[in-house]
Amino acid sequence: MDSGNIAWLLTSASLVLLMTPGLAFFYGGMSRGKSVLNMMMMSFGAIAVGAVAWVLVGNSISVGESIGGLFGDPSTDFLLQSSFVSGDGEALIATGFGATFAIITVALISGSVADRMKFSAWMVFAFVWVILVYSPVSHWVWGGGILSDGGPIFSEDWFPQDFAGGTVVHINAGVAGLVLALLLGVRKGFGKVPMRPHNLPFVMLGAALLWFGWFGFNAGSAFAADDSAAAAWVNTTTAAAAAILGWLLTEKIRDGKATSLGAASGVVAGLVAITPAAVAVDPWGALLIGAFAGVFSALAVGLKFKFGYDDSLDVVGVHLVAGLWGTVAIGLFGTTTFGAWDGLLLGGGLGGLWAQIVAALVTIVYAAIATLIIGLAIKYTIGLRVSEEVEISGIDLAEHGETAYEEAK
Amino acid sequence: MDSGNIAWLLTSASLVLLMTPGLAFFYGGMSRGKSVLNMMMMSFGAIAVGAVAWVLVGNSISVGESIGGLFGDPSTDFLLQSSFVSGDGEALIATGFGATFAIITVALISGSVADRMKFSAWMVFAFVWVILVYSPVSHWVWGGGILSDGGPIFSEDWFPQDFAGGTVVHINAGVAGLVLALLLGVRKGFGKVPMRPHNLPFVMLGAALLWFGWFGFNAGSAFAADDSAAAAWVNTTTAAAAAILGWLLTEKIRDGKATSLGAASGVVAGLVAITPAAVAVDPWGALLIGAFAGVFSALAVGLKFKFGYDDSLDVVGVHLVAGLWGTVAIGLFGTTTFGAWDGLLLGGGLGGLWAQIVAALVTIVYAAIATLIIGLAIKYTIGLRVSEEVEISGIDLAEHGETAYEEAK
Amino acid sequence: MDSGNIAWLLTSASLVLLMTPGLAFFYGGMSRGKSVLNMMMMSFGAIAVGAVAWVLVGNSISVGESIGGLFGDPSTDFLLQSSFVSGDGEALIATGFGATFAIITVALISGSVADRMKFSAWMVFAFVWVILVYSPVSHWVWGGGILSDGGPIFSEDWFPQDFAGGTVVHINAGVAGLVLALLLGVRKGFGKVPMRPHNLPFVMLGAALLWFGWFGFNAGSAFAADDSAAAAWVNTTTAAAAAILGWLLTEKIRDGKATSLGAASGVVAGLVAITPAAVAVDPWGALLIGAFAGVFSALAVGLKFKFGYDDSLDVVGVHLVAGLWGTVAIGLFGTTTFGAWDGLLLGGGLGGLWAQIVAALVTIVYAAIATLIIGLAIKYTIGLRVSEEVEISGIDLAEHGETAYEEAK
Amino acid sequence: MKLVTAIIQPHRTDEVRAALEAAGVKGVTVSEAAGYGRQKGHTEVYRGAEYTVDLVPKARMEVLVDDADAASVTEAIVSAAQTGKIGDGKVWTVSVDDVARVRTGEHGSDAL
Amino acid sequence: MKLVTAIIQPHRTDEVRAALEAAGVKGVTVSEAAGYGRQKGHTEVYRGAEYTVDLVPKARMEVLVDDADAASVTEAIVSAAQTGKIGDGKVWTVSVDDVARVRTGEHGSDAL
Amino acid sequence: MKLVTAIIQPHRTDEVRAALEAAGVKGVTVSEAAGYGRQKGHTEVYRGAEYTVDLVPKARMEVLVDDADAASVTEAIVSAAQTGKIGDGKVWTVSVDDVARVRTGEHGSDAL
Ligand SMILES: Nc1ncnc2c1ncn2[C@@H]1O[C@H](COP(=O)(O)OP(=O)(O)O)[C@@H](O)[C@H]1O
Ligand SMILES: Nc1ncnc2c1ncn2[C@@H]1O[C@H](COP(=O)(O)OP(=O)(O)O)[C@@H](O)[C@H]1O
Ligand SMILES: Nc1ncnc2c1ncn2[C@@H]1O[C@H](COP(=O)(O)OP(=O)(O)O)[C@@H](O)[C@H]1O
Repeated sequence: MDSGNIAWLLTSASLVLLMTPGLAFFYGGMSRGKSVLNMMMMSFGAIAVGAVAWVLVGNSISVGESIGGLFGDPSTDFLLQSSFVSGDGEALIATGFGATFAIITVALISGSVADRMKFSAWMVFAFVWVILVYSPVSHWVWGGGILSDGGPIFSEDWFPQDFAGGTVVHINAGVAGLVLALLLGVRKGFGKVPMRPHNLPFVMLGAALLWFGWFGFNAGSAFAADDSAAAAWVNTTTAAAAAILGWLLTEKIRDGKATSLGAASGVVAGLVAITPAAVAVDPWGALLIGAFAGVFSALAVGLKFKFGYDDSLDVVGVHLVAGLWGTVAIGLFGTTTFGAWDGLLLGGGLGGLWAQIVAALVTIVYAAIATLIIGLAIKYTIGLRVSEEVEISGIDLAEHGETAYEEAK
Repeated sequence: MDSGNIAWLLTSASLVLLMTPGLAFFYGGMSRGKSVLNMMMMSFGAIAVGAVAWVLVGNSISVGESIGGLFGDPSTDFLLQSSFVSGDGEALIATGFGATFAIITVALISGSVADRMKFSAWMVFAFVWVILVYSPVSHWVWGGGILSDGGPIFSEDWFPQDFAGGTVVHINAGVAGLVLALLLGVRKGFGKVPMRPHNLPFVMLGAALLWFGWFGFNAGSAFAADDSAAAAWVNTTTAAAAAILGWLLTEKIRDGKATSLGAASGVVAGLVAITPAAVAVDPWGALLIGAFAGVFSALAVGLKFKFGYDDSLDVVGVHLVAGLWGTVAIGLFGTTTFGAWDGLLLGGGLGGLWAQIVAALVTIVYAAIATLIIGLAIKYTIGLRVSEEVEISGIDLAEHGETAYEEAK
Repeated sequence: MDSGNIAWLLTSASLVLLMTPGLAFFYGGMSRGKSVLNMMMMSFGAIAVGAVAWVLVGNSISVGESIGGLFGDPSTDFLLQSSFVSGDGEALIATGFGATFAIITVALISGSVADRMKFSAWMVFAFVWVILVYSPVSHWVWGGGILSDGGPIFSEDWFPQDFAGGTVVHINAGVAGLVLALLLGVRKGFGKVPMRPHNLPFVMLGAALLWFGWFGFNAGSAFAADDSAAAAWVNTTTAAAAAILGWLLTEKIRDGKATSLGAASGVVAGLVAITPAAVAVDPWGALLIGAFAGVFSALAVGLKFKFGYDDSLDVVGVHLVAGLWGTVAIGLFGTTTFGAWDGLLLGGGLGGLWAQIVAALVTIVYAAIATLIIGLAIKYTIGLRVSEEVEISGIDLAEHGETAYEEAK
Repeated sequence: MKLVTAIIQPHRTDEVRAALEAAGVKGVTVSEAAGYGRQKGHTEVYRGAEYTVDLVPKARMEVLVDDADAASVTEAIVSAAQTGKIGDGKVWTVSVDDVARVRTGEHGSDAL
Repeated sequence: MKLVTAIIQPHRTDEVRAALEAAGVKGVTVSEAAGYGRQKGHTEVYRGAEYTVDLVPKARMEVLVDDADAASVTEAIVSAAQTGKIGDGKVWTVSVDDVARVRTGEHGSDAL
Repeated sequence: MKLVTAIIQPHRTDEVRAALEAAGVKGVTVSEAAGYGRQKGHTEVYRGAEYTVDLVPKARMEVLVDDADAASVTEAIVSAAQTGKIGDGKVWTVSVDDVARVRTGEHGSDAL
């Protein structure tokens, strides 16, 4: 037991837990005033069911004894009994740290279903998705499963690097968001009515809390207060700052104005992209990954209008696109200072790039199919979507019996 | 000196300090738009006078040389002179950690006096209450006083467990809130006019900051970055998540709708209940303590309308009720993995349950009498309550010369 | 490598990064509803260009090989290449910690230019100012430059103490704010129209996040989780609490009412004043420094109306005045418990006071001249100020194409 | 029919609504406004500076009534809203050509 | 000229605006209001307590029209805003002495 | 007496208030509104998508005046609010049957 490592893991887990309320503000501010509470409740609901699902079986499925590299035995650590009784602080706080990852990942999905998903359907979806999608995928990548370095697909030299969750978290959630958005259909007025953010300072607050929490997410993924953690911290900040600039410049050139929504989204895009690469690249790599993440996502958020899927708050445009870019970029800029192998541009050849692409594809395919099945099952039992009347008059009042703001009187 | 422990205590003390502004938002969002600033000023005022009172004599009264097990000698560490000159980092930051506990405890009380207490009366009350109520009670429980394991009331085997403040913080503040609410009387329109929260996102923000800070509160109460701290972290998250579900299900069944105010209140109820029990129970105990805390508090917040006391923002329904539940529940679910003795359901017998109940009762009686005396003294000198005209037109403008929001122009 | 120290530095750097979004709310809440986004974008923009400038050359200029005590060689650690390749965690996270200081310092300046500065001009200004003003001054004081104890001006016994940035951060930013405000001129309606804060809860939120982050700022400046860090934590809290009381009492006596804006500003004034002195004084010194910082700044914020400079959000009244007071107060209250020499009131003589005053003056002169040159260069190239029409109809819409809040519908 | 519009102190809204109900009025529309009249010129001190604040928040209430009730409704509002202090507000009456109830499409007095 | 004022359910605003455009109306002014009429007396449960909520949010729309169009515009609004439920609102018409367009200073019908 | 209502650009409020004071008007009521007229159809780009924004924020000002002053007050408002751009707004006048001052209960011109 190293008290410094435990101190940093306690701090990191606390920081990552804070990310989900941060997301509630990031998404809640972006939504309309009549659906902000529902948006926030999807995040708070994700915390509630995510934590309970994780404590019950999620942690076991993720890091328990592997069954064919596909998932951990759910009985290994049911209700964290074995972790707890062992009394080992580092193992215990690691289960807590894991819970916060499961929570934020499923919460991210809620951005694509704004204004129109039944709250009960969301709660069921989140609980099931953590168990059937998040936990197994995290087992593949971090629990010694099929996408790990010891796994069946990859060689000793070339295997996927995903330091803090490019595949497990962002590609996974991005694909799930796309599938749910397609299942739910577009909102009334989509592409015609502006649906502007009702409270941009809340979006900024959300972005700030996300960034702050992301230090726990990325630097905490070193599972120690060591050199790697420090490197992850520096790269994280560099990439996020560069992504703000990338996004704002893209807007300035295209639309003539740099928006605050762009700055907040740029923060998130940069953080997403550097997540898998946090220790795999040097600061110049982080600078490029961040800057291009800002540019790519700024361009990608417009696609939904072209293709007609209502990814309301840009889960696809930000998390899927920047998650893919960051995952693939390790294949280009990877270096062995703190990373596992050199990328293409550092003379390492194509092996890394290939491993990264394969890991991304496997995640995409599984997330799409599994989310589709869960979504369809809910659609044909309790139903996914609220009535049109509820959508127009506001989901907050209909589903939660509340409006966000009362007049001062 | 262990740098890991100091790192965690520095972090924990910072986290707990943040809880009081978090409370300002939790309470401020719940209040009406014309009294949100006053509500927040009671928290910020508590920080100011609480810290000064603690640095002057509170810390000495709490952990100074015991005078008959009742309180520490106030001169022991006046102005922290001896702690500071000793130059011992762990002792020094522990005094800071203690200050943040005194601050949040007195700030909690302000929820019961919303919209109608003179700001000057509040500032005097907070200063005196920290010195005469919080500091002695914390001496009894944590400073080797009458409610400690070495104290006069309890045996070597059976003594009260209060890891992070079920009695000292929540029962204490809950009782004080009830007494002050009774002294002040009900607000104009109480029970007739809705008085709905004016800004529910602020309530969510407050709950999020409280939860985040509570990691310092509970896991920091291990006073080290060790196995106990990790156990406290995991139990804290488990209980809070379960309490959200408990509260929301209660609402869904009773009123047909799960509210965001319920989710936010559920977070707090769960955290309150697990506070004394953070290391005394296993995760399944935490799950049950949390879930029932949500149910009990969701039912209890309606009582004020039945009995006619205007506990405006539910200090009694949440802190007193969940604080009592958590304190007593150790007597049921307590286990020796990290705790001191086994509870009733683990075959430990009734000894623990008895110790918990006695500690709760002693705290209730003292808090009630001492708060009553302080409150009456203020009532008959500078007065407790603002005029009816101020209450109707808004306490923010009358007491602070401000309104919270200005039109955009 | 000490994992406890790295854990605390990782935490501290994260905390200080959070201060700038905190500032965005502190300033944004104070501004009018039509310019809150621009206000916040100046902070987020400062994060973006500040981090990039620091990673590129700022860190080298600050702590690189000294060129005549004036600045570090910018090539020493270009793009953090040498820090990164060395792989030393403590050095690496120290560069990140440094970045967060550069960011917040330049962001502080934005308070004096509210409602009227071109966003492009701000971005250029911030980038250049970090490189040409912040980085060299931090080299003088903390990088072994001319204001360090080994420097050419001071003796072995008497040299300036600036633990966390009284000169480098607050006096520096305060003077720069004054110069920019003079260059830009007053806003339409200055001194006649109220221009009250549009959202005081946001101001409180900002103050809370600033305080929370300031623990990283002050206690993190020990660069270790040790006794000094603990002392800095305790003094920081004591001074901030005392400053709230100082400010509120001043208001109560002068205007009859204690305002929430006063409480929030008092927090910041107290934190500013204790920044240089965090370990140089004992708690009683911290109490006095804080209390007087509150009084002095409460009086100073009215000066702009007398002298006619539009320091819109009181960068001068709070940061320059309290920064000067804290810097000079070490000369009075300094003690060697954790500090370097005894101040005048502890029998140390005038040497310390003299060193503090000289350091402050050098900083003032350089910051004024360098900021003036940068400001003039921008004024006569891309221009500093938006048109009057934009100022009246709102800078948010004109410069960012957004309004902060949309009606609920 | 007549439309009676009242600009009153916001904290008198409840009293005025009660008075209207007592007077048998069946509906009211309320909105926010700000204004000045004799109340103009009030100065306040904030953060060490003195300002003239001229727009004071008010509540606007609108009541559609039959011609015969206009005078008594005006009196009811005036007496309920009165505090005797400057800024108490104004009540004015305008003739209405036609009123329609949206729910049923009825017109005239039946629509009130 | 006439001023037609409508108090309607907020979620019918888009439909009413479309109906007005179809009716050839060239401009509209919209604002927020709250009100009660027959809708009064609806109770709700919140946090374990029961309340009577009497002011329900409404949208106010004002349209200046020529005398000849007042009736048809009223009908257009009524049919677009109608849901048949209590709380659908009211539409009333008032005679206007004069209208001026600020941009040009024109008066009368030309200013519409 | 007359009620003069003006819908103007929000950033002209101060100028209009100054003009009203210069014209000897003793009180004004101000509120928020939004509207469209000729200004309709303006498109904007946000987050990569193009939208038609039709409701533009406006300020509403209401002034009660004696019959004789209605025309001059209208002109004062028009000239103070004019920028010459589309969206400048409208000013209209309605006859008022009665005005009461709440504070004193006075009626008619004395109540202005
Ligand atoms: N001539 C007016 N036209 C329109 N509104 C007015 C006029 N005079 C007063 N008001 C409204 O009535 C409110 C109260 O008026 P005020 O003159 O302050 O009170 P009093 O009538 O008691 O002198 C003002 O805030 C304003 O909204
Ligand atoms: N007499 C009235 N005067 C002014 N506004 C009214 C009046 N009656 C109703 N209203 C407005 O119309 C809205 C709907 O009226 P309501 O009576 O509920 O519907 P209905 O006409 O279908 O019975 C109310 O909320 C209120 O704003
Ligand atoms: N017919 C109308 N009825 C009610 N309000 C109108 C009407 N036409 C215009 N307005 C109001 O006047 C504002 C400005 O009108 P607009 O037609 O854009 O300017 P202009 O009169 O210069 O063409 C609109 O936003 C709307 O609030």
